[in-house]
Amino acid sequence: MEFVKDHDPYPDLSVNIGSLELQNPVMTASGTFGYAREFEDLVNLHRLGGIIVKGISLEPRAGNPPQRIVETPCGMLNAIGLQNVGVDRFIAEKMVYLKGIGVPVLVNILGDSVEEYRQLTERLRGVEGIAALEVNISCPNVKKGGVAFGTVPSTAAAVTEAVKKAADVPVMVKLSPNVSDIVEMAKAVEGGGADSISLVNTLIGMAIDLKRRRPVLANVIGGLSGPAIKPVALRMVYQAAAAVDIPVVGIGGIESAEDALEFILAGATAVQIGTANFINPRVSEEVVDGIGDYVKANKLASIRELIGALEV
Amino acid sequence: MEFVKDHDPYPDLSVNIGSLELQNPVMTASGTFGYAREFEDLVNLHRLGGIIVKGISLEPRAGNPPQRIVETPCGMLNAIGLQNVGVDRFIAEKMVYLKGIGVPVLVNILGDSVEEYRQLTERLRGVEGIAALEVNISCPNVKKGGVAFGTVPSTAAAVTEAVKKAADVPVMVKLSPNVSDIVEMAKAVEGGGADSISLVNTLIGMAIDLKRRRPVLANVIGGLSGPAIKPVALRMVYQAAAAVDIPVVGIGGIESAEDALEFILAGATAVQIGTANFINPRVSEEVVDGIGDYVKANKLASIRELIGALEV
Amino acid sequence: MSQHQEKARIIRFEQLSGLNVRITLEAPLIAGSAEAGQFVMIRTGSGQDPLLRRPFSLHQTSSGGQIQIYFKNVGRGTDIMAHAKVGEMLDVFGPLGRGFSIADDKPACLVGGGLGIAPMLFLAKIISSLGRDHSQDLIILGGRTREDVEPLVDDFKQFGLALHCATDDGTYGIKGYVTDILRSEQLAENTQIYGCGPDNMLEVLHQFSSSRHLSCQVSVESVMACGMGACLGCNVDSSDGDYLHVCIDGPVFDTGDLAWNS
Amino acid sequence: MSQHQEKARIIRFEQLSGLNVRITLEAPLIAGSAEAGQFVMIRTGSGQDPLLRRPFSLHQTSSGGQIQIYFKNVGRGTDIMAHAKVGEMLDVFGPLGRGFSIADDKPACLVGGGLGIAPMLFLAKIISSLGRDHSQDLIILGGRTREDVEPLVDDFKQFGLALHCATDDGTYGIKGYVTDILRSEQLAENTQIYGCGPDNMLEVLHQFSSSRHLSCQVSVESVMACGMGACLGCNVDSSDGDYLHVCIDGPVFDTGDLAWNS
Ligand SMILES: Cc1cc2nc3c(=O)[nH]c(=O)nc-3n(C[C@H](O)[C@H](O)[C@H](O)COP(=O)(O)OP(=O)(O)OC[C@H]3O[C@@H](n4cnc5c(N)ncnc54)[C@H](O)[C@@H]3O)c2cc1C
Ligand SMILES: Cc1cc2nc3c(=O)[nH]c(=O)nc-3n(C[C@H](O)[C@H](O)[C@H](O)COP(=O)(O)OP(=O)(O)OC[C@H]3O[C@@H](n4cnc5c(N)ncnc54)[C@H](O)[C@@H]3O)c2cc1C
Ligand SMILES: Cc1cc2nc3c(=O)[nH]c(=O)nc-3n(C[C@H](O)[C@H](O)[C@H](O)COP(=O)(O)O)c2cc1C
Ligand SMILES: Cc1cc2nc3c(=O)[nH]c(=O)nc-3n(C[C@H](O)[C@H](O)[C@H](O)COP(=O)(O)O)c2cc1C
Ligand code: FES
Ligand code: FES
Repeated sequence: MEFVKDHDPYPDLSVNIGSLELQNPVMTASGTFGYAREFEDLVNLHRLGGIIVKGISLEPRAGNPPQRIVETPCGMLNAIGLQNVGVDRFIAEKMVYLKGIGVPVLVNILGDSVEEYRQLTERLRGVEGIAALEVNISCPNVKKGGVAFGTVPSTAAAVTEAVKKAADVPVMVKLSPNVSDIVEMAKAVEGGGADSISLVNTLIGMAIDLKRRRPVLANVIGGLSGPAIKPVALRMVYQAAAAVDIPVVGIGGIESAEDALEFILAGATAVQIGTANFINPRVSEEVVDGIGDYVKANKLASIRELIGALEV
Repeated sequence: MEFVKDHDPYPDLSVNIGSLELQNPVMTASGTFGYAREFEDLVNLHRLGGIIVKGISLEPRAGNPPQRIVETPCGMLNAIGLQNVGVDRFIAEKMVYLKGIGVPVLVNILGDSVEEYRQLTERLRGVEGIAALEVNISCPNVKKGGVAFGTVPSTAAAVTEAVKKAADVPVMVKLSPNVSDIVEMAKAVEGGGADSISLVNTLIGMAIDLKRRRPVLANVIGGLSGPAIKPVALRMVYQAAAAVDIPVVGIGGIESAEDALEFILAGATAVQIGTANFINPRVSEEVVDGIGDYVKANKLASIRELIGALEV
Repeated sequence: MSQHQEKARIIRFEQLSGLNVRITLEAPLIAGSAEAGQFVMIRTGSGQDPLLRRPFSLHQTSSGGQIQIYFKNVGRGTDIMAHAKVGEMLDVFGPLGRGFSIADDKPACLVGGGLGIAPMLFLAKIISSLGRDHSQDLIILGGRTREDVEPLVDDFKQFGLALHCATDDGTYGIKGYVTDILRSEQLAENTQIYGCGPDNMLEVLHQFSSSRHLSCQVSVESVMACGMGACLGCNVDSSDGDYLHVCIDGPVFDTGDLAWNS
Repeated sequence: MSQHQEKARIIRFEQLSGLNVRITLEAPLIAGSAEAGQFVMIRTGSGQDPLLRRPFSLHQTSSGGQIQIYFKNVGRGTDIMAHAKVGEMLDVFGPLGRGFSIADDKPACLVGGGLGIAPMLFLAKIISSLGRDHSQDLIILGGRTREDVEPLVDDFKQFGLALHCATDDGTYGIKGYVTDILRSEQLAENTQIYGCGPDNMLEVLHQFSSSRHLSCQVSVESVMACGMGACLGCNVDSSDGDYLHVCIDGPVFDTGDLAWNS
């Protein structure tokens, strides 16, 4: 393997998510890679397929009180509460560095109403260095009593439409796994004009501190991520990819090149790595290497041959 | 602790699930404890709170082809395909042993149509030794194109009503976690007349064999169980218990007395242990002991003090 | 068929080759009730991942209350076990399943390939202790290379039965497959064949034995969760189009009862 | 502040008491750039459970490229580490966070309680090497019982600073709390207090120092996922009603910057 690795031409790992071109299918997931700079000592950032930054809202958000995270079997729950600096400071303070990395930067956006999503998108129009928007619809819809946008097809479609109309870059909509029918949701956002879909966001879970007889998280419930959710994520990616014509990006418990390749077989054009960044800060680059090795070892002309190539 | 354990009167662990009285809140989950006899060498079956047998259908079912199970991070996927001997052989061959154990036996039932559930319930009427029915609604509704009964509130309610009308024992309805809104489902089956609710059944997941580029399971998708799903199960039990007036039974990733107590704090009147039976066949009895120790160590008058006692 | 769950102390650890390990455990209840061809389910670690127990054939049992397993480090669970140390405890559950049904007065031909050698040692001991003429009995062991076979040969020799070996690369015994030896031997007409090994070897055994109208029992594998008939996860296709469950109907089956459709 | 991810070999393993362990690791990049009060994130096992790294203060670093951590076996992760063996590798990531900011010319009072003693050794070395008079410097160590304190005393003595010890049960040093010693000492007016230990001890330190208008820096804990500012999971309440993040804004804070509302 070493011999092949050293002397062969670099394998073709490039993929297109609609009009968004990535040099390889490995991105870092929102909320798990900070604003990328945190990782500059450890990862050759320019080798990644794309970077998705922490979710941004119109106004700064302080997030939830502590305790915000707790480990669970092969996973973790987080209730960060969407803490972020707000779109203005994001543009002023973070984009300068991000646009210099040289890989597509996707800005993850969130809001409490369709109107907020729209305004946020407007605010990000024309900002240099933004390759695409990723719309987080796993947020409570305050107008509809706090039911998440991402669990009701019509509101998910409405958010998508509003963002798409206002955006000057491709729009990726990030689906919630907390739904009865992921296919229905995928079709709804496709219908709303999404250029691509990413999934999954976290599963809603809870942990209890038996000694104190209280929830561990101040927010009571939180989002489950990590290897524990991989089987659910893989199933949903497989179902969604079969149901829509737009590209699908797989997320959920990816820790290795093998995991990433499984999502690609299931129909994902690209993947995002989340929780694994905490455990192995170098993981994203290692997954790029691993996918490259696989493409060479299996003599594929391109990683694209593998997308949806699962034999069922 | 040993001293207390040896000499104190046995703690009051009894709970009532509606009219169903259990000597303690620990039951074994359907499909994970065979027909109980498999465990007689290892567990003092008469010490359990209740035994729930493998799901029974009107006609025998062969189940899915191999491979049916695969391990996942802190969990497993199964696609047994509801293999069972059918209700007639179940009554003739299995009930004789089961009714002699001396603890409540709950019969888990499943069907492809409301009518099938009804017929099955009729068939089980008057059969000696059945303490209650547990209705598995995570089954495909063949009349509605295979969408599971358990993901549509109206069909879940319809199954509940049909079973309740035909049954001569209490009816527990077992909810699927693969829904957008567990509260809506819980209320729907409460409205349909359920005497109690148990949750969760398995989360739908998938595993891929990268070498063969095929799904690991012949059935492609399967049900995720084990510690990995515990945070999701705990959250759903907490939400459902807060929303309905009938008793709730907690299921999902329970491996220890601590796990069981967390579900009880979250609002469960009793719990069911599933996958853990495979890993430690003695686990159900050990959980009974552990809950007893906890009740004594914390000087509770009864385990019932703890039901829903979570401070939020 | 009573089953036992024991915390078994590791009293001997043998690294028989690069990846193959033999562990001797103190498990008196299991040792006392086991039959050749039965298996145990072992919890490889103490945590929740890997979650499930792993099945291993009983390689040997001793009247002193010991059991042996012989396994290959192929993945997460066996890797943990391959790093166990003498004195540590393993949670072992068994004996499980239906073992070989010994055809008392038929000449026996034992065929073990690769890790399929594991249950054959237990069986060889039982066969050799039958009070009958052993001149027609035969043991055939095979593997990919020398280290898969040689470390076990002395243990088999002690029973005094005829022993032949084969390796794929010819580094030990003849170069070829166990089934090549089988074909070259003059087997008595009523020979009972007992086999364990990779699927393709078992299939050749089945074809060979059915073409000669010999009875053949083989121990097969499947993924297992419970090992005791509770999960129904371990099914294999039977010859009559139905399913059999390896953990309770097997792991040893007459080859005629199984579907061979690879 | 550059960070490094190193596979660090365990070169020494010291069981300092029943549950307290000190491990010396070869981690030259981390050792070369660490400051007192900083911490490392360690992967306790190789599998997916426990999933997250665990944070540990740097107890000592050597010019020879070694780092030490001193920890207590309190749960799943530390239990795995407490069973590590010399020669094994640990995946270590650091140095992380903001350490103590050394007030060069103020008399220093170091207070370590329980496992909070860990970062104080590193700090004591730095303080003792400052080219100034050390007669007013003071180290106070405390713990529940003898074995929490005594095994570490010699290491602290080497720096020649005044050293006082307290244990809850009086089995070593005075019977009482570190804060009892603190109150009984005549501290110079401009003394800089540095503390690490259980929350209630830190709160008393804060009250003591603010009542005397002394500056006090403490190292605090919180649950962490990333240790590097990426997850935003490690927040604590700040005195101005906002949040601070232990891994990047701390773990060392001026006590005045934190909310003490227990
Ligand atoms: C009845 C029976 C007896 C067996 N006896 C022996 C024996 O004596 N010696 C021996 O070395 N092996 C034996 N095996 C196989 C052994 O169980 C597997 O090698 C072991 O489970 C692999 O575990 P792992 O965690 O190391 O591998 P994993 O990391 O789980 O997987 C590695 C590979 O092993 C396969 N595998 C995983 N789990 C099982 C399973 N439960 N059953 C079969 N294959 C599996 C996987 O498909 C994969 O290809 C036996 C299997 C059965 C069913
Ligand atoms: C900056 C920092 C420096 C630390 N330095 C040291 C040190 O030098 N020596 C030492 O012994 N300990 C130190 N700790 C605490 C140490 O990280 C925890 O003891 C360890 O994470 C427990 O892991 P576990 O898997 O053994 O426990 P678990 O089984 O995870 O939990 C056992 C107990 O430890 C608590 N705990 C779990 N994870 C953390 C965490 N990430 N941070 C704090 N508490 C936790 C839990 O709430 C629980 O009460 C430090 C913590 C921080 C934040
Ligand atoms: C600490 C943390 C913070 C997260 N923040 C966001 C966020 O701001 N926006 C978003 O869309 N997803 C967020 N996520 C979800 C991840 O992007 C990802 O969808 C999820 O964690 C599943 O992937 P994983 O299992 O690889 O972590 C967050 C996840 C974690 C663990
Ligand atoms: C192998 C297997 C078979 C199962 N069969 C059934 C079944 O027949 N009917 C049913 O309602 N649930 C069935 N279940 C679901 C369990 O009863 C339980 O709801 C689920 O496994 C979650 O609990 P656990 O995490 O403790 O296993 C099965 C689960 C497993 C693992
Ligand atoms: S392994 Fe569970 S039934 Fe065979
Ligand atoms: S631990 Fe992740 S931001 Fe502090």
